[in-house]
Amino acid sequence: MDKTVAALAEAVAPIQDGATVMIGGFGGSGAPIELIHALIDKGPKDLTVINNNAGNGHVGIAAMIEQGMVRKMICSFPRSADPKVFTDLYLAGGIELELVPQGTLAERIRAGGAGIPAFYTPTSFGTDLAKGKPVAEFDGRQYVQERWLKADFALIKGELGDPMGNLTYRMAARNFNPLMATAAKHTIAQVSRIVPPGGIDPEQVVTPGIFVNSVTEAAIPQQEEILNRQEAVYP
Amino acid sequence: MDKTVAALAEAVAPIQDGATVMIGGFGGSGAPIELIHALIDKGPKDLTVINNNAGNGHVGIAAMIEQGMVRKMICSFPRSADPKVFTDLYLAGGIELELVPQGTLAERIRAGGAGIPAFYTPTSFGTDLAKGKPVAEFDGRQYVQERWLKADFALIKGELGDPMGNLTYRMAARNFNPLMATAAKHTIAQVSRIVPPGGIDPEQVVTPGIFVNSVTEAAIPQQEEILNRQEAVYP
Amino acid sequence: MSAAINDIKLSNAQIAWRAAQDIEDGAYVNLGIGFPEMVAKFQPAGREAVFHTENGVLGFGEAPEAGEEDWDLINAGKKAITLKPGSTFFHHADSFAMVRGGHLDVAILGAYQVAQNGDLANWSTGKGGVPAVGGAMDLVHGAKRVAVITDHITKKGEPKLMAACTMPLTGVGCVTRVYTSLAVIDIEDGRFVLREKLPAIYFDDLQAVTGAELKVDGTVRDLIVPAL
Amino acid sequence: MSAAINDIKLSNAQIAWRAAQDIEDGAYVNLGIGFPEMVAKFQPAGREAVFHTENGVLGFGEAPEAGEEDWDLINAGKKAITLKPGSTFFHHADSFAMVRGGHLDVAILGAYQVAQNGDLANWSTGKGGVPAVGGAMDLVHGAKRVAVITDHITKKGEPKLMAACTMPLTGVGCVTRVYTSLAVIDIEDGRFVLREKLPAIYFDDLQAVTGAELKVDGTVRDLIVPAL
Repeated sequence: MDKTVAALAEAVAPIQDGATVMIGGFGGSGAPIELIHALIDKGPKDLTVINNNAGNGHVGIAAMIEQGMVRKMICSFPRSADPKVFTDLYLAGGIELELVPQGTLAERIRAGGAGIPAFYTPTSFGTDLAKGKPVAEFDGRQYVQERWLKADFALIKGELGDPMGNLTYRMAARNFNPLMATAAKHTIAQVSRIVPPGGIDPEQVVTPGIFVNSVTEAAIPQQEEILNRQEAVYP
Repeated sequence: MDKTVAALAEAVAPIQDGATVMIGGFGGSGAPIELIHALIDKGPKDLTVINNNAGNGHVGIAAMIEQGMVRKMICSFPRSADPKVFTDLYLAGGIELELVPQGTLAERIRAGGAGIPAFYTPTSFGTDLAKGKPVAEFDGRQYVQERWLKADFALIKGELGDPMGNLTYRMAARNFNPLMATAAKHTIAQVSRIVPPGGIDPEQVVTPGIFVNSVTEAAIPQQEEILNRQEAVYP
Repeated sequence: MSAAINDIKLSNAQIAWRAAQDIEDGAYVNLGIGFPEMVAKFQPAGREAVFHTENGVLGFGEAPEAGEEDWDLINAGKKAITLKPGSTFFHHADSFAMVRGGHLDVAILGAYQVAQNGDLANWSTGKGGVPAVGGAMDLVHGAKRVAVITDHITKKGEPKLMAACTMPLTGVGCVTRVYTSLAVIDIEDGRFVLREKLPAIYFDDLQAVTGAELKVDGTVRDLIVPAL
Repeated sequence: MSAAINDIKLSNAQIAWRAAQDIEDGAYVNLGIGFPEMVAKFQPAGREAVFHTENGVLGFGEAPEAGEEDWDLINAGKKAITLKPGSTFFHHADSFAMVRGGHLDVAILGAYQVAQNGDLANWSTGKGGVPAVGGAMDLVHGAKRVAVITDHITKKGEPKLMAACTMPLTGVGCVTRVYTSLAVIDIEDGRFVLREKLPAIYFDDLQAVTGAELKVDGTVRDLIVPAL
């Protein structure tokens, strides 16, 4: 079994117009910048993008939006230090937004990966974000029913990867990445280093390879935070 | 912060009659034999025990049952190489059984720890084990509603532990242990070795200390499988 | 006729061998406890499946030598296993996320009864005793392909392939292929469709020991397996 | 009167200091983005809380020196942090399992408005623009104790402690204590109960800038904080 793919372009090649794409990361931490930029090079349109945020500056997801690739964002916090690209387009009515509480977003993605079509959460009960959703009482407390969230593709960023697709993550860059890996039909990982099978201690694997379709090495990955401090623009 | 407790007896001291106790392990792998035997020494009665199985031979959970401590088992597979203690008592009407599919058992425990009071699963739909449970259709498929499972105490077995309560597990001994750690009001861990804070790489911690109340060292833990091959009996 | 069937029918090893031929290289596979575990031994040369055991291991290998067991490293049948390079450990909720979330390619299970609509009964005879279900009810609703391996008839000569199961169900409409001691049968649109049968058995005789109509849709191939 | 209040009221640092005094040694604490983050600086000597950030770190420490940032190691406000011995990483679902599952002892959040029944509004002014909620709606239904730190009144002098919130809610009946620039107020049985107030403000003046009745139940202590 060898899930490694030599080129970023090859890794993102299956992503077509209209796809729903989960993209890992919380702000810049764990954001698969190289995969996102490879996807911008390919240029599919009309995408639904699931991420905690809605981009920052003019790289990564912000650059995807700026290139007109994104029809809809599903996220919890579309504000950031410099969210101008999303903000301007949103206020102009050029992009849809589904706002989801952060823990509910994480749990919906986890449910998508785990075959749980719906679950109940106390989060958002009695708020505008629960409007139209079923509610139910359990043990005297009110809960909101939330549905699973799945995607056609997930773009994720790991630290180590092996040909089986096993992955580790670096510090808080873990965030949504392991969840999204489970919830997409096709999961594409970029890693800082590909090691041979057995090169990751079986107890230290965070994402087992069963959830991963392809692994590409991006040896010294870019950090969105640093790119934005350099006022980088992609492409 | 120091959650270490010197003696097994001290660790299990809070467990009183009538408590619901989750016990980690799948068969003997990951079974906290030393904690179970310390609990037998204390001898609380009328317990509800949650474990994948219902004991084997005359040690561990089987010994708890044999000592008349268990009112009810919640488990997926109360059969084993030598489940005579449970079997005899069950067939004599001396112990209750709530049978739960294994994946549903795991997910109910996870839900208990994660604040999810109910969820839907395809598992058991149309079977005797779904009788009396609400069903619902999502995307054209039928699902059964299952409730969270919580406990007063969890007895779990780790490999390394630190004074913050951070834990790792050894190989497949992980199984239900990390889930149960999250779903009990009071989680008691035995570990093979206590290391100082920082002695476990933050990325390799499987159970963060927030889920653990006390950690006791049982340096060379016993294996149920080996005890049973030796036809051991406790006490 | 039962006697004749017992003379020609496949052994469990041969049934397992036949099931193994349909497992693709790189497939993620869960094998039920007991007889289905034999399938792992018969992977065709050049193919390597990744085996999942619901107690939290992916990519395990064969049993260790006697005396070399590590009892922290077991499968769902509580038998000692070994690791292969690239194996991983995970907890039970993640393990059943793999199962329920549709990430396994194949699950192969034993059966008491299989119905023509894909219903499976394999966890309880319904006759009392201590009930035990394990992961079977999860597995039948998780894997992309749920296959059954089984003797075609019971020891008493009664059909195990039924119009409708009479024993308590494990899952509804979940089985897609049955490998029996006499035949390979797909379940399509609520019907048994015969794909392969032993050359030594006539269709009518096979039908006679099957509890529901065997549909034929295209060629029925000979079921040929090595001596095992 | 507003002018006088601005002369005597506590600074944000002083409000954060007061909130910090109620955090027990070893407590697991989540601090909201921005102003609430200041609470971490004012832990009493001899007490050490364990701080949780919802993006997946438990037990983090102070900000690194400028130039020493590792941008894989950030908090929910996307600021660089450092690790303390015994810290751990986990993914977002596990992180919010900690939150939603009731494992945090305290969450301290900012507020636009708090109602006497414990309702909180802190995520949207309801006036358009880009809405953003983050983890606030999860935090208010998770921690064992949900406290708010806030100016007692808005910049325009309007009450932030209300009979009922007029802005979109973050959570229903979730807040149990409010630390303001003038007072410490508990929420009990749908009422504001005054626990502490600045010695320099009369009860009636405090009531005048509070949007619902302040109940007194036992001693109202002086709210005394150090110069910060």
